[in-house]
Amino acid sequence: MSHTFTSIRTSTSSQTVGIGSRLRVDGLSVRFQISGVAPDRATVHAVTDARFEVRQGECLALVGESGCGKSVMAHALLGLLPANAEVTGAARLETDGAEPVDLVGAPEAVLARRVRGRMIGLVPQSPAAHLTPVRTARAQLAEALRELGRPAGSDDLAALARRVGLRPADLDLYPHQLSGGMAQRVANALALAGDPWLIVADEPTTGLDRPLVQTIVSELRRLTDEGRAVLLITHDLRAAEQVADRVAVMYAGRIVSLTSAAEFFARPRHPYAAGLLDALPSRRFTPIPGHPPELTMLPAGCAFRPRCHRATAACERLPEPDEVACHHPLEHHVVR
Amino acid sequence: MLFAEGSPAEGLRADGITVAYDRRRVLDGTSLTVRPGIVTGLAGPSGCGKSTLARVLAMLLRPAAGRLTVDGTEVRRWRHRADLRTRVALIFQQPRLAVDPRFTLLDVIVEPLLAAGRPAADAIAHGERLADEMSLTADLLTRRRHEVSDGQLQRACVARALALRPRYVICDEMTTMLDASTQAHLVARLESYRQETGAGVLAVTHDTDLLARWCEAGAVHHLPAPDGTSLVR
Amino acid sequence: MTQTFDSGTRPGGPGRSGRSGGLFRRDSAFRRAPGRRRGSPRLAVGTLIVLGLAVLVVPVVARLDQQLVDLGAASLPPRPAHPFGTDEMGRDVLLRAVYGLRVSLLVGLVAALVSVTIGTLVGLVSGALGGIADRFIMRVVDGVNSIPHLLLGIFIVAMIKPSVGAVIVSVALTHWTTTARIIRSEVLALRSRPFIDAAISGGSSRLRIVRRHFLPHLAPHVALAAVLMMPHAIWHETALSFLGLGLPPHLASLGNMINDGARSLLAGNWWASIFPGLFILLPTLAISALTQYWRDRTSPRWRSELQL
Amino acid sequence: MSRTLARMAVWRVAFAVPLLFAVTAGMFALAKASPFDPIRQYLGDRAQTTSPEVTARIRENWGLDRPLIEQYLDWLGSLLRGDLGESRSLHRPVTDVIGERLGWSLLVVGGAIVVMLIVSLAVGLPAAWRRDSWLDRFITGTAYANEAAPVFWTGLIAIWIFAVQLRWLPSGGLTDAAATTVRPGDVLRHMILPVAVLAFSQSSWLLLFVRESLINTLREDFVTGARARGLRERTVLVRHALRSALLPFITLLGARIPELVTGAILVETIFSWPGVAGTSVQAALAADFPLLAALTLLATLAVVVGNLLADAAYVIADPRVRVLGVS
Repeated sequence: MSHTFTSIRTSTSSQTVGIGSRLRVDGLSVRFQISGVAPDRATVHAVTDARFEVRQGECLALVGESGCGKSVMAHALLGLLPANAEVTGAARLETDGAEPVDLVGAPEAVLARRVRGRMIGLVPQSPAAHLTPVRTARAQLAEALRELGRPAGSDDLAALARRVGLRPADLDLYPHQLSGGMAQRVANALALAGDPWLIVADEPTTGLDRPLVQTIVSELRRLTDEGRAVLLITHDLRAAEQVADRVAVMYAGRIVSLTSAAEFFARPRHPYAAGLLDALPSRRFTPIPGHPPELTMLPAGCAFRPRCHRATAACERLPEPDEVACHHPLEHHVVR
Repeated sequence: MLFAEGSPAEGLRADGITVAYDRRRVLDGTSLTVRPGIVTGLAGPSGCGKSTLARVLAMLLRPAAGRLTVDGTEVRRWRHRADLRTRVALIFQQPRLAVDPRFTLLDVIVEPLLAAGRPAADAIAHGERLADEMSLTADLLTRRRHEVSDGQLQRACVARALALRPRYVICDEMTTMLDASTQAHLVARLESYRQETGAGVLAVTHDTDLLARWCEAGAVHHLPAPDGTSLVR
Repeated sequence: MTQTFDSGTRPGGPGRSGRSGGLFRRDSAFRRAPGRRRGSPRLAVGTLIVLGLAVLVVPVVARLDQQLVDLGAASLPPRPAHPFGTDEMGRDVLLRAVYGLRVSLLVGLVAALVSVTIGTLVGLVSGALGGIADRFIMRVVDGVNSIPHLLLGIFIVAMIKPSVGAVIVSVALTHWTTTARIIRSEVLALRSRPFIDAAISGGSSRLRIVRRHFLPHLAPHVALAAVLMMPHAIWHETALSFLGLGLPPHLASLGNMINDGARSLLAGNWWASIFPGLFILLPTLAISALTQYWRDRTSPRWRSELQL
Repeated sequence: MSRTLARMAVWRVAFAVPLLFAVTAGMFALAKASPFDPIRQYLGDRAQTTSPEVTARIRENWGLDRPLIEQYLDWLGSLLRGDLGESRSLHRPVTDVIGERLGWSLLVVGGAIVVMLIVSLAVGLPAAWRRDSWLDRFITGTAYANEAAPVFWTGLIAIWIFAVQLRWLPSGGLTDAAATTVRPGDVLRHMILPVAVLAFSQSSWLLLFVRESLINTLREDFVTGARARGLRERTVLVRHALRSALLPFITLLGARIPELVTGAILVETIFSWPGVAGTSVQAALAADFPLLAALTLLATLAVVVGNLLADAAYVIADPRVRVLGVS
């Protein structure tokens, strides 16, 4: 019986009735200790007090300027951070009928045997670099399927290849022979090998041509419609617009706005979110003045204060973390 | 035109340019003109030779065949010996590779001025003005490459490119690695330079929205995919 | 954006939740600290200073008569009068070892400088010219490299009468290839960097580019090559002397001393061979420790590309 | 892939021929420039007594009075015909001298290579795996110390400990002094120390390389990629990290052959092992040009062949290089 990819919604493992599995991140913080620099600049506050949720059948886009700490989130969830990272807070995978798995405290063995590939599939940035250069795509795909306890016969591999838009013969190529698009598809196949219910896509569209971005975006949309949960981490707002159900905006390591996609793209209420959209060439194309702060020297209160034209004394205090973390959100900002 | 010396600006013309890297022909008889005073676009999938053409236009790469003329003068000598090379400025895609790791940001901006024989004090003052126009704060100017972000580094590279008031500025995927806000800022700065000096700008990118918003209507050239197969491959 | 931070961690990295460092602590290799700075160079610097002083001061204080033979005091084990004992000819091992070290350091220094100069010139020319010339020069370098160094050294010394000069020539002529290869690859790597194109486009002349970009980048590599070549040159000088092809036998050289000591070793008196060997080991170890520490500090500092 | 290998082999051979010519020409020129007069050296102490005419006649029938180029071509011609000439110090054909000694050298060097490989892998990998643990610091420390110690010194220490103090092993030679025939068991006992010392002196450099290579590979993106796919830690280490970490190991073995020959010369001298490498020292001491020239050529050939084999193995193992071929 070749491995057929039935949509998760209809497969028995998840009850269509219940809320299904979900990832709940609650107060997650990641700090890096670096040496060889002045003590006051020795701690990088990459992620501070992140709070969000991703449910099956939903796509949450985590957007922000590069350098705001969003890519660290992907590695933190899968426990792939180097040893000089300190992770605090909680990130729980909650599936019906099984006790939740807390990703932050989980030892390496649990992550390797129960979470990675089985519950969470990672679509990495620059996919060709994440494939072992001396082994063919077929060997790595077959190995992944076997380790995840799935049938790894040649027709299973062929089915998985066709599923992500690759010809079975392409699997016999080595990573350095794959074009940008093909490497992306192999990465998708590997992420789907264990049929995980949560897909984390880390900057899947960076550096790719427009038509290729289109295929990736529609693939992510299909994964969500199939009933998987998708966490899309990107700074490409146009791609996010076509696939996200909800949008979380990250600035200087904090989530400053978490709203529905419709509201984010049509009526952004956080000044920074509005600024991001205004900067797009397809919109006002006006830059946000100033620079993002250094993650080693974060200002007190709202980090966006130095660049915000609506800043008031109130902004000295950190705004309450709710839908829009701002003391004076915009009410009717129309984005042309 | 506000340029002090040289003939009137008639454009940076490349005719029938052919470049081959060990048996693989990257450019085959390509022609392109960067007209002064407007923004010309150059688009095409990765691997179609956009960057190679940009380096030929900047007189950094001698083509196997074809002609390049700068405001009517044909370019005969290339790289170090090309005497018109300061008239065309090239901004690279990866700022981190386009900056010497030992240079501070100020060194980067001031280097072309010093190379042109400008006295140090005068060059530094001019450099600081250029940095200020790119909203690079003073504390950033003393930092080296690994202590600043890509965005701040690219601002220094743009300041360096504009230091000698070039007539043509080629932006080779200048903002592909950067986020929307930095991109908007760099493009705004280049637009004010163009309006102020009437220089010609060539925007090389595969971002269709950026081309549509930044380039002159109808002035966008498309290079074919390298092996002519469908783009999606 | 890749905000690059220099990030070697402090020893014991705070990330660890206080687990004790058991013999084979079940801790995945992936979670280990990403590389730590080595200890401080005080010990290595101290060793070199002590040896340097000894080499400079002792010959002035205690004149050594190379020809003196005192069979009465032959092969005495280490004692207060002779900390390193005496050899089979009754000569004090410590005093001769210091003289031997002086010769070895001299030969090592000169041979290193000569070979590094030749190597740098060949590397610069090969890297700068590129193309066919580069490939030809590299073939020659591979050619010289495929002759085992010591054998070539032996051949050169055999053909010209063994002397300090012969040893220097043989060591220098066999060791320039490694430096040539390093300098050439650095030059080629540098030439292809976009910031060289940017300098050209910015109007810099070829000379200015060499002065502003190439020299500051190559200088540390040349210095490192010279420093690394010193112990290697000492090693070869002592090997040639040990084989009887280095310095003339009567001259105090670490290689000769170890060779002479070897005969009496079988009779159990080890000091005549072992102690001179230490005088080869210590400077070499100190130099390699220093270069290791220096390379940690100056090479593009260990950088954790935090994918923020 | 076989096309790449063939192309590389042809390229290497084509390169080896001019190299060997250059080496022979260089050696010949150096020999001619040498102050040693072969005639006087041949006559030894009889030189003072023989009349000038006799030495002139010897010089003539040795053909030493003919122009240099002619002598060189003559010597080269005989070389190509396999006639390596007569060893001046041993007064026997060079081919015999080498023939009877080459086997013993190959035995020691071969043994050393095997031991060197096993030791550097068995010790280098755990040092990288438990990086910065006390085990790693101990291994790296000894490796750096051993790297700094000259091999003849470590050899003498080995003799002093194992032969003189503990008397477990003979201190040198091929067989016991009294033995008349060459019994394998006896040779084996005599071989242990030379092989151990040679292997130990070479393995420290290799061990540090293996450790460094694995540490860098563990930081690569594809290792993170493999872990992210849910593979077990052991699978990631063996089938992903190790496979690409040990690749350059193959080429470097080829690059270490000159050091191996250097080590062999010293080890055979200390342990008075009747190998061909040790003989080069006697040939040098006696300024015996034919024997020394032949030995140098032999060593150079060994290195060229070694590099060819190493690069061929690399092309087979590394798919990235398979298409481009090693320059």
